[in-house]
Amino acid sequence: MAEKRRQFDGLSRELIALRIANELEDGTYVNLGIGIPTLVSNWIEGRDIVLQAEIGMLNTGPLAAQGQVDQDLINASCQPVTEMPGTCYFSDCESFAMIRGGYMDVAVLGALQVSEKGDLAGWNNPERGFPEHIGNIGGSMDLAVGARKVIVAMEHTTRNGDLKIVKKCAYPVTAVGVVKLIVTDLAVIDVTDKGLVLREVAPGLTPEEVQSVTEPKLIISPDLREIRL
Amino acid sequence: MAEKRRQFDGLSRELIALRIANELEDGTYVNLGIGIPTLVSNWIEGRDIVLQAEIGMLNTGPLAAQGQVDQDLINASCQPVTEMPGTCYFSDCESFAMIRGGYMDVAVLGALQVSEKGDLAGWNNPERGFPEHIGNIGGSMDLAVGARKVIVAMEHTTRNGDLKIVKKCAYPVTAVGVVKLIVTDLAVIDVTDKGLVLREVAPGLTPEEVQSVTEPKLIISPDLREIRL
Amino acid sequence: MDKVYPSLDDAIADIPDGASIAIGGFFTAGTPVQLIQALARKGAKNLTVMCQSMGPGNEDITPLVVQGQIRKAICNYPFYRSATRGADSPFEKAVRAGQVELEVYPMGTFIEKLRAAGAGLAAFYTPTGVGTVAERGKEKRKFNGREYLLEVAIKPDYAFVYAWRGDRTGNLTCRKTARNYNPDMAAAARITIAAVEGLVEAGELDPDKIHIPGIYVQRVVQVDRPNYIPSID
Amino acid sequence: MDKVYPSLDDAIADIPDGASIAIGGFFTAGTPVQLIQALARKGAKNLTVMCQSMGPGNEDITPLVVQGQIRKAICNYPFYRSATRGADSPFEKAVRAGQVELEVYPMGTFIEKLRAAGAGLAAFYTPTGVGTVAERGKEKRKFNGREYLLEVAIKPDYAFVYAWRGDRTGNLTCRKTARNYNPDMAAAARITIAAVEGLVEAGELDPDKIHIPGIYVQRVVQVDRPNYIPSID
Repeated sequence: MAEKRRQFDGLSRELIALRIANELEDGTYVNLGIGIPTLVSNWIEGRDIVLQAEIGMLNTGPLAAQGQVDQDLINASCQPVTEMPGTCYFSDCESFAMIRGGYMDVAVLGALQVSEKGDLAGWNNPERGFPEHIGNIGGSMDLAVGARKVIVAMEHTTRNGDLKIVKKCAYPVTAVGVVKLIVTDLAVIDVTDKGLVLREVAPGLTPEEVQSVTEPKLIISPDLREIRL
Repeated sequence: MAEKRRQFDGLSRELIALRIANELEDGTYVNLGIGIPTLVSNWIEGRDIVLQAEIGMLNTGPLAAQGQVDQDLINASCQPVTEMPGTCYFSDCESFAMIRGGYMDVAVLGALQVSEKGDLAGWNNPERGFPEHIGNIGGSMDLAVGARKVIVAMEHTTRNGDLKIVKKCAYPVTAVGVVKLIVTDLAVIDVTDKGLVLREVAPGLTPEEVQSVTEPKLIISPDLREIRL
Repeated sequence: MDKVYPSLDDAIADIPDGASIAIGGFFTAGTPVQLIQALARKGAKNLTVMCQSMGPGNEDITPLVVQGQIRKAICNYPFYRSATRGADSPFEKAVRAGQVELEVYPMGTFIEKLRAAGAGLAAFYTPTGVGTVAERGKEKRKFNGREYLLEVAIKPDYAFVYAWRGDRTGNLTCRKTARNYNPDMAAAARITIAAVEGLVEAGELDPDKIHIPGIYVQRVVQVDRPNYIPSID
Repeated sequence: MDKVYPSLDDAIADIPDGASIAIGGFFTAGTPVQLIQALARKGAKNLTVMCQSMGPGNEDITPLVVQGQIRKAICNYPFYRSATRGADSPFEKAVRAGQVELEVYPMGTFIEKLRAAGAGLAAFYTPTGVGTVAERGKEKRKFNGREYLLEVAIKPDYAFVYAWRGDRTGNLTCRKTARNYNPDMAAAARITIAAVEGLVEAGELDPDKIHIPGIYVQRVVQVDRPNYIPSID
């Protein structure tokens, strides 16, 4: 049996992050999840965007350089980070009050699967072999439900080529109908009431190629273009 | 028609407060309500008792002297107070979380009426002529429900001689079955499952005289004595 | 994000008739009096106000009552203790005359309802008020053998808050008992307007001593420290 | 009230078999590792622990698992992200073998359940988890057209918390992101034991910068600052 693998080459993880950074508006409060989302922070330096960390911090600065690590100053991915002018700290309970209370303009989250209705499955990979109700929920369910806009940052398919943009999530969902935008290595896709709208494709790819690795039928935007970076 | 008035002379308001101060144990956290309860603070200086103020303060110090008034430092009765070593400030929301959460060892509250079952009516005097659901509830309901022990500090009857210790409260209640001890100008009374137990009487008074201004039948404690100050 | 507004009047300019406004402060401490005064100048009508007191220790609210700006008050300590002083109070008169609707909650329930709104929670079960008139119209339910009342969140359109220090991005530090309702009201409201005694640059406040994170604050105005004489008789 | 205990072992001496213990800290930050180590020395069994992580960034908890002290874990981030590293983890093995019961909540729900216990509230309605497996066995109810889940309070017998500074009366000041779960766990528990880096006299802490009021803390022990290298792969 031939080994399955990804079919197309697209943007690197760093460029997925850049494409999302370009989508963020100035003057907003943003939470970045574990994985590709965290990389977005590399692209917003100097911009008027405030990052929140679930652990209880606003105005999270860049990762701490070697030798500057303070064990009392980490982000929600357990990475040593730094302070900025205007940083403030608060409790985890306050942090989630803030998240559920609708104060995150945007949450950028990773995903295992996204459905055409905007359902997000990201917290529990059944391949680990645990019962479906246990796993690393972390703050993902609160963020997915609380943020005004949820952007998913992920690779378009798994390493084995399995589809991640699906009609219905097979994996346990994080939240229902919350995803507004999907940015992958291959495409930028809006989740709308009418279905998934393909807005941008990676350089060198055709909409048909993107459709071939996307389970739901894509609506081609009349303004379809190459991914802008 | 002859003017009605109080029938017996008993302890002053200050001495009611002193009697209650003697009832408090060291190492406890105590909240004092408006009126006679506030006077208890005059009798506990130097003792290991921490006063909480609903506004959001622990270790509330004595009233501020003239010239020392800080408008940002008041108790829940709007009196300027002072700091102590170990004072800390918090929000009103936290303050009531603390109160409902069972952290007050004792709340000393005033009352308009107390029933033989320990019901407390203290927040709404119908004589003001408002509908029964509006009035200055303030923090009284939370304190009455949250404190481990509620002590009522009041005069035994109204100025007109109307009874305040009654079979059933006619006034809107603050909480049901919460009062454990009643200290008045005339008596110290325990509220027990069996009824009201007269434990101490004011100097010069007989139990019969106290009973004559108390609606429910008093059980006379076998250890009945004069109020100890 | 520079949230500083040039004046009190600018900061409240968009408040429409019919708005609901939570006003911080506990009697004299931490009350944003200058914002209340600006609201009286502006004259928006048909307002719902949520605050501790409708007069005692908070006389600056009286002009709103006298000018007929308030349709409904939600509070926990509305009246003067003295019946005589109360009889002269415009708010008491307006309540008696049915010109202002008054909703009263226990203090802890009042601020917890606002906190719930800010925290994205719909409702909570509290033991406070069981067996009292506070029960009226509310669901009562037992948990572990004890009775609790269901209280739903209240979300104001605006909050007026007061702080000792504030930076341009809206981070606020309160002082002593002037903190009181301000943090939870700031979190509850859609738009929070902060009156600050000392306006500083981002980075000047101790980040471990910020009582109101800037995310909750949309507008900041510098004001003079108001002068109070604490009294509520 | 002097709440200082002479040693870690004294401070936890009365923890019985079957106790429930909330443990503060978020990965490496603000975790009271020395108290966890003392609990491992003591060897109390049949425990319920409530904490963020059962291994990742919190390896000090592993001896409790290896020694079979834990009957049940309530947390939100139990496992290593790496399946390989997870396969070697004593906690994952114990869960797979059915030796430890595991209850997982969304992070916000987890700490809000503890906060509710400390605040004397029985339960609350949260939008988090609607439509997911977190719904299972829970009441779902609509408020203003949106669905919410009923979550009940969790009250631990003990809490282990960590603070940068603490005074003898139990007032605690935390530092940066090491605050995290510590304040709400301290409030939730019947008995809170605080490990503090710097023990000071009452009055030495800034009263506007106390994150955990002393009333929530029953025991204080001075400890050395633990040395962590943040990592959770």
